[in-house]
Amino acid sequence: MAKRIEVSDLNIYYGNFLAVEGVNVSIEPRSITALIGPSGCGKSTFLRSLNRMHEVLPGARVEGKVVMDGQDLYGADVDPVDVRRSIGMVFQRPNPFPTMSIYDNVIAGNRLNSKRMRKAETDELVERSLRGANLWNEVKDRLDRPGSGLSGGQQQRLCIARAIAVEPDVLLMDEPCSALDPISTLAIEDLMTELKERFTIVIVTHNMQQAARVSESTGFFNLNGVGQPGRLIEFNPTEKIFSNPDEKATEDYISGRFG
Amino acid sequence: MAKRIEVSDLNIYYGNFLAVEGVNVSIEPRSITALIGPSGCGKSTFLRSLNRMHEVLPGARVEGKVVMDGQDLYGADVDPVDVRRSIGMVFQRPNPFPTMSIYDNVIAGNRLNSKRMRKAETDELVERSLRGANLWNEVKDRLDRPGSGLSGGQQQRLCIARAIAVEPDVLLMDEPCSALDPISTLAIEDLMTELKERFTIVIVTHNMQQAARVSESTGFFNLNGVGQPGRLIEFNPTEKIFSNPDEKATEDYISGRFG
Amino acid sequence: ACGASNEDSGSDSGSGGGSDSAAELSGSLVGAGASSQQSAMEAWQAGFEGEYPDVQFSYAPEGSGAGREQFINGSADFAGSDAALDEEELTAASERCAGGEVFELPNYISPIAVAFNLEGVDELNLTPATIANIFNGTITTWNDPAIAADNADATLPATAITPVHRADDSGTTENFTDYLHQAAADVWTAEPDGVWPLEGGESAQGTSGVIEVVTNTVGAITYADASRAGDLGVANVAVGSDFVAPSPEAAAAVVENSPAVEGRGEYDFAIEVNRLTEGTGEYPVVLVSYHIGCVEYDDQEKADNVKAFMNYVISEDGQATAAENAGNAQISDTLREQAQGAVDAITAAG
Amino acid sequence: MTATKAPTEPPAQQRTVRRPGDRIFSGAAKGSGIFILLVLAGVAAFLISEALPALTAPSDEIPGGEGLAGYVGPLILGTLLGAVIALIVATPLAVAIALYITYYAPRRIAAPMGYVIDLLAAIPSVVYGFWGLAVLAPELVPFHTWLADTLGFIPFFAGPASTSGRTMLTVGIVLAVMILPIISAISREVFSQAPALHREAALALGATRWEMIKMAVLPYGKSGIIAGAMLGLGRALGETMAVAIILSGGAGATVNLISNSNPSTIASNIALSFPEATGIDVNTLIASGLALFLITLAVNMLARWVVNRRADFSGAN
Amino acid sequence: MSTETPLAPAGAHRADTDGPVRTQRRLPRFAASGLFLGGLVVGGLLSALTGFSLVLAVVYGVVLGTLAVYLVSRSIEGRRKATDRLVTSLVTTAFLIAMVPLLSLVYTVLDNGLPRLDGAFFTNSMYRVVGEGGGAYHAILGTVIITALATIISVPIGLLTAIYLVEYGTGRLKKAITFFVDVMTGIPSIVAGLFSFALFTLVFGNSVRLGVMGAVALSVLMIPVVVRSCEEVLKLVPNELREASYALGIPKWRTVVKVVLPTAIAGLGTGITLSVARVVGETAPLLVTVGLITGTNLNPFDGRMATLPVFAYFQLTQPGTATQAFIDRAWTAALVLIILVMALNVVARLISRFFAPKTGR
Ligand SMILES: Nc1ncnc2c1ncn2[C@@H]1O[C@H](COP(=O)(O)OP(=O)(O)OP(=O)(O)O)[C@@H](O)[C@H]1O
Ligand SMILES: Nc1ncnc2c1ncn2[C@@H]1O[C@H](COP(=O)(O)OP(=O)(O)OP(=O)(O)O)[C@@H](O)[C@H]1O
Ligand SMILES: [Mg+2]
Ligand SMILES: [Mg+2]
Ligand SMILES: O=P([O-])([O-])[O-]
Repeated sequence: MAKRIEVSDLNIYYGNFLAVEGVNVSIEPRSITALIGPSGCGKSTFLRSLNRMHEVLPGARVEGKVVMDGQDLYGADVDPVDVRRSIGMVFQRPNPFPTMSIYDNVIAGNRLNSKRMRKAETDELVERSLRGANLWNEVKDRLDRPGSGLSGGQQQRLCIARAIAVEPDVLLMDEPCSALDPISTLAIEDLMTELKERFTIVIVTHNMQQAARVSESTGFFNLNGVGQPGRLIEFNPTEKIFSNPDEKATEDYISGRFG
Repeated sequence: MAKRIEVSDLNIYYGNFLAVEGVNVSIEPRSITALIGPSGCGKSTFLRSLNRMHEVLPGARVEGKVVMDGQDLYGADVDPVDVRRSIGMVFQRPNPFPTMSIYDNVIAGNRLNSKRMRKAETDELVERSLRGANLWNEVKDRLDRPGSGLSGGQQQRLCIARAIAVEPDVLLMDEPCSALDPISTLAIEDLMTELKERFTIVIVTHNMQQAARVSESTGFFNLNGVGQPGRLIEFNPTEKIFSNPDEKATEDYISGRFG
Repeated sequence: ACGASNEDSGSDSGSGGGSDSAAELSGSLVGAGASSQQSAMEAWQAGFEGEYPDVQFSYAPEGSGAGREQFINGSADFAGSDAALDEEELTAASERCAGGEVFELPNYISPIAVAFNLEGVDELNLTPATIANIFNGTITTWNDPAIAADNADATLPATAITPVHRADDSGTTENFTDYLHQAAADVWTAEPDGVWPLEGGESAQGTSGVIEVVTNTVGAITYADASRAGDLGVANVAVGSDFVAPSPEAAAAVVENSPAVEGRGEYDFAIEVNRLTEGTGEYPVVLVSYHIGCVEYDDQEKADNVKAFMNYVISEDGQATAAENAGNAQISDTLREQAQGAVDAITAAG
Repeated sequence: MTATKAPTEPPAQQRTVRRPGDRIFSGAAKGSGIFILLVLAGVAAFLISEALPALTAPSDEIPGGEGLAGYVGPLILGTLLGAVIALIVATPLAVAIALYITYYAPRRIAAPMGYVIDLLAAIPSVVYGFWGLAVLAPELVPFHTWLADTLGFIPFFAGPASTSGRTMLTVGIVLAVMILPIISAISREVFSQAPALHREAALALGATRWEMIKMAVLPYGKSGIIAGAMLGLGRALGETMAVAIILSGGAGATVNLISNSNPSTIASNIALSFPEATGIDVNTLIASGLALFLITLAVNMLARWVVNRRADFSGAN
Repeated sequence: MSTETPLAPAGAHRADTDGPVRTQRRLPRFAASGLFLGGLVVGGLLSALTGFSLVLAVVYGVVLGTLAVYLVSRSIEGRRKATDRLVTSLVTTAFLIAMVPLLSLVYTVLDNGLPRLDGAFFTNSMYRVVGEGGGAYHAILGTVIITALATIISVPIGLLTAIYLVEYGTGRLKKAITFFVDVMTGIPSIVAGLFSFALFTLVFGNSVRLGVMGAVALSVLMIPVVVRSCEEVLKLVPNELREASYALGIPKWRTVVKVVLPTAIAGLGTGITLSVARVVGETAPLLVTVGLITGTNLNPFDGRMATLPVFAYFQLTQPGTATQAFIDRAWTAALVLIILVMALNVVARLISRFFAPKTGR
């Protein structure tokens, strides 16, 4: 049930500070969209506005429209809780619940929706999600231990397992691999490629190879200077962005090509 | 004042858990040494043992020797504080002091050791360090604002500025760029190349391109399985590691080349 | 410079009322004991400080027992106490007074009122037996025949009676239970005690506590210093064939006609209140509070200060001020003469 | 793998060189800790030595004439009753208040609200006493009557209902109000520190506000809540003046919370009886203080056990 | 999941529907408050049937209102949303319930305390005052001095102990201190007073009554509160910051003093304020150690002193015939006590705002 997301004229504020300005973009279903750009240009901010996580911060608000399959996510009758349930998120810093075991962390989201799940069902779900996040072998013997006892990379994979366990329509990932080793990164990238058959995936990454490797479309954010709002400079198929971008700024950024 | 570090038969424990076993390595002065390896193999643990940050954790201890220019850092008469003062460190997660302004963060190492400095001197030091970390232009107008108001990437660069401000002999960096955008990463890499003229630098990275780009020597850590100690599998000139490694495991790891 | 604004002016005007000897007295004077005489003590203290501004006077109303104990162990120069010293204490006190004598002056006399909260009823006539039966829970409603019998005029409601007693150890309780024990011996068998002897029932702390509770609870009744009964109804107590209202005069009268305790020292005027009096105008539910001190002190300064204070307390002026502030009974001339003898005898050793 | 080596190898910390500043500072810190233990030992020694005569005295010399157990027993019951009511009433309220202030109230009024609640802690216990006596107790009389009428079959509410409202129940409620700010201030502090990382993790999974709190705030704040509750309980167990003023005490052991005959509490009984007490009475009172001390000890052991049981899963690090 | 289903029409969903963001039925914006009000009104009517009483009306009203919101939300919005609304309603109600005694107390104290809140109250003592007039100058200063002394004793010991527990403590000693500090919170105030009294009696003999005795008694009560609240706060300082500091070659003690304490300063301020508030109104221990005098004594090492709580207590419990004047003074003293703590709070807040970690995010 992947979904198309249409963003029009989106301005994103922190209080009175306009952090991101005038974004218009259409994110294709069943694809991976990568967002790249220098630090502070508003990639995370934009990403968080897609599942209304932005408004969790005091004073934060948006103007404009984010339409998913015809429905305005910021419509008056839309509950942000429902939005987030169908648009999952993985954060830059791993954040497993420290008070829950690894097992409980994975099914935390599912527990919310359906009170009762059979043990066999959850066991299966936990294994499937942890395998998907390439973590199963490392933790299968200590599912009842706290998730906070894992290393950074392991924790991040646990978070990914947790996010995919609720089977959202869209998965937002904010530099999910920045704390991962190559093997885990590879596994996650494979997983993304697999998941995009069914889900819409948006990923923020600093790693241009990663963007080039996994994504169908790439958006390049930039900002003119400190205190200025970030803007979506270019949004194009990944191939085009990396071979023949429309914008000079994109080319400049890409051509300092490295890792 | 770069220093050579000789590590012999180093075992590193968390309580009774042997995390890293039998490391023997010689780190050259005035060079960049990169440590790579899968997640959980003990790179961070090893790095932290080099400036005795490891023993800050309760129950953590080491066996073996770490000798810097003839002096055993774990010798009975060595003060760990002095060790850390001459071997600086940048962490994986940016951690600026939240109570301090950007300015104060940069000179924290000097000021908290109650070194007296004239205003002009500190001003100069702050500017030099921030420029070194490629952050000067972004923050020069708000040096008195809290450091925690910066974006993740900016915060990390602030931490780098803070570490180099105390002018250590050796600089340990634990995935310092994993939260940085390419431009900042490039700046940091340039900076490292510049700093290695004077300092010894050891960097943990998941980014093999980065390792290949900046380092003279590379160490590959690996572990046989969960619960097993990590080991230094191979330590060689970077060129050799990336073209013709001695070990099969290294080659396997590298050849899944990406990242 | 740091003093309160009234204190500076206090020492200035203080000399106006004082005698010539005022300037000679200094040092401190520490009293402790009965809280019952606290209001009177305030008046005495103010008057005394007016005359002798250089004396550091304090009185800690921590309770009679505490007062006697502090006097005996030397932390207080004199005690205020709702009960005279017992034999054991007397021996200890005499030791404290360099083996010398002890004075006990009944300087504070106050009627204990049986006060109640009953709408439309301000006054009731109660016999000792009825009071005892109310407080031991035998009589539970206000329209009980035993009450009605003595109060033909009053319209008594069927309201339940809530007897309220003191929760703390108190001289008021001791005097009240002593009265019941003597005057209603066949109903009230418990020995007199500062702690309420019966289990259960409503209790409250301090005179103001019981008054507060009774004021807030319709149908409640308690015993308390008459000057504090305020708007509450107050019972007339049967004495002989009459019913006597609590008044300072009636209280002073009964004290004057009470016998002294046998076998005490020359200046020890401990009395045994005559609870069974049938004398007209005598109110036997009365609390007598003493001032206890040494006839001979170790230290001249102490002796002078105690002497000066006691002089003021028993003076007509002192008694009148106290009565105004505390509503107690003034001591009679007989008592004053008696006391004056003791006060004059106070000296320092050596 | 290290089992054989570990004993022979001295721990790294012992070899560590420490600079004078560190040694002085940590010495001072440790010294303070030890000093506290000494103070406590002093208090305990004082209690035990003063209680000893009462512990060894023949039972007919103890006030009441029924021995120490007969004297202290009802007091212990009263103390526990009042404190438990207070805790039961105050803890959920305090947690709710802390949640309201940290996560529900509009941001602009949240801070002043917290401040206003803190004010409750600033009111001296004498004032609570007189408020309880003059305002609350009369207000609660109908409630007492209602309880006696409708829930009279429960021993706690057996009645007859007090006509003045100065009951154990009222005392419990006043104590609850007194400890409310203590529990809520500490809960508030820990709730507001619940890491944004985890709160956002919950929200991103589609949690409602309450579910987010359940997942990321309450577990994190649990030890804080328990710490606050323990502080509150300590205060409730030891509260003296307010109870002394409000409670119509002095009765024997009864769990009836709403009649006008209530067991007294240990602390208030000491305050009421101490000034007039002499000789063995004093020792008896101090023995009751010792009992209170032991109760606190037991309560804390219990709390510690509860907190430690899941220490692995605590929010710290 | 592999087929794209069109959006479910409004209201047609089931609670367990998988799928896109459901345009599920939501209660209109003010419906919840409306329902709640409705419940209140019905509750009021209901209580009117059984003989109107305000308390009953509110109780019925709140219960009915909450129920109404929950049930309607449950049937329209589903279980989870309904639970969320229920909790919101409960939390808000709990808060309002807690405001009732507070308002009542504040009203009572103001109503009774304002009449004497005049200049004389702050400039006059009770020296030679009989009946009306007088003030609490001596008691205010006494309270300030004794509380300040207790704070000076308690805060360094308490804070250092908290630091020991969080930064240095290991093994048995740490466990013992944590445990016994908890035990210490349970020392009844009167016992603390008696302890201090016994201690000083041991040293100075019988007759001694000093301000500092009260300060020691208050310290016994205050230290554990300081330790506990500071410990909780220090534990919340992230380890990352300590590590950052160590890595700069900063000795541990400087790390604690310059990094950990400033980061926690706001919480420490709150904790210490709380502990001061905890003892400033204590009556029983001061009663047995400091006593009460009518004049001004500013020297805590010499003789009895007046303090506000004891002053208020005696004014209330031992009034003379001019009862009202005594009661007025008592309530005013209580009011002043509260004002004192409020002022303290404000100062603590200003300090913590000034030093608190500045978080831009
Ligand atoms: N909570 C916040 N309050 C105010 N401003 C914020 C907040 N978070 C981010 N900003 C500002 O918004 C802008 C965009 O920040 P954002 O974190 O979205 O950048 P980014 O592209 O994700 O950077 P990075 O690559 O470092 O993660 C920056 O100027 C940042 O300082
Ligand atoms: N504080 C700790 N206590 C106990 N074990 C730990 C601790 N920190 C790390 N470990 C364990 O030590 C091993 C090495 O961890 P380390 O963090 O050094 O790995 P790493 O190579 O840095 O991994 P990553 O790339 O994820 O950062 C892992 O098995 C980890 O679980
Ligand atoms: Mg970002
Ligand atoms: Mg690591
Ligand atoms: O004077 P009392 O002992 O009854 O308070």
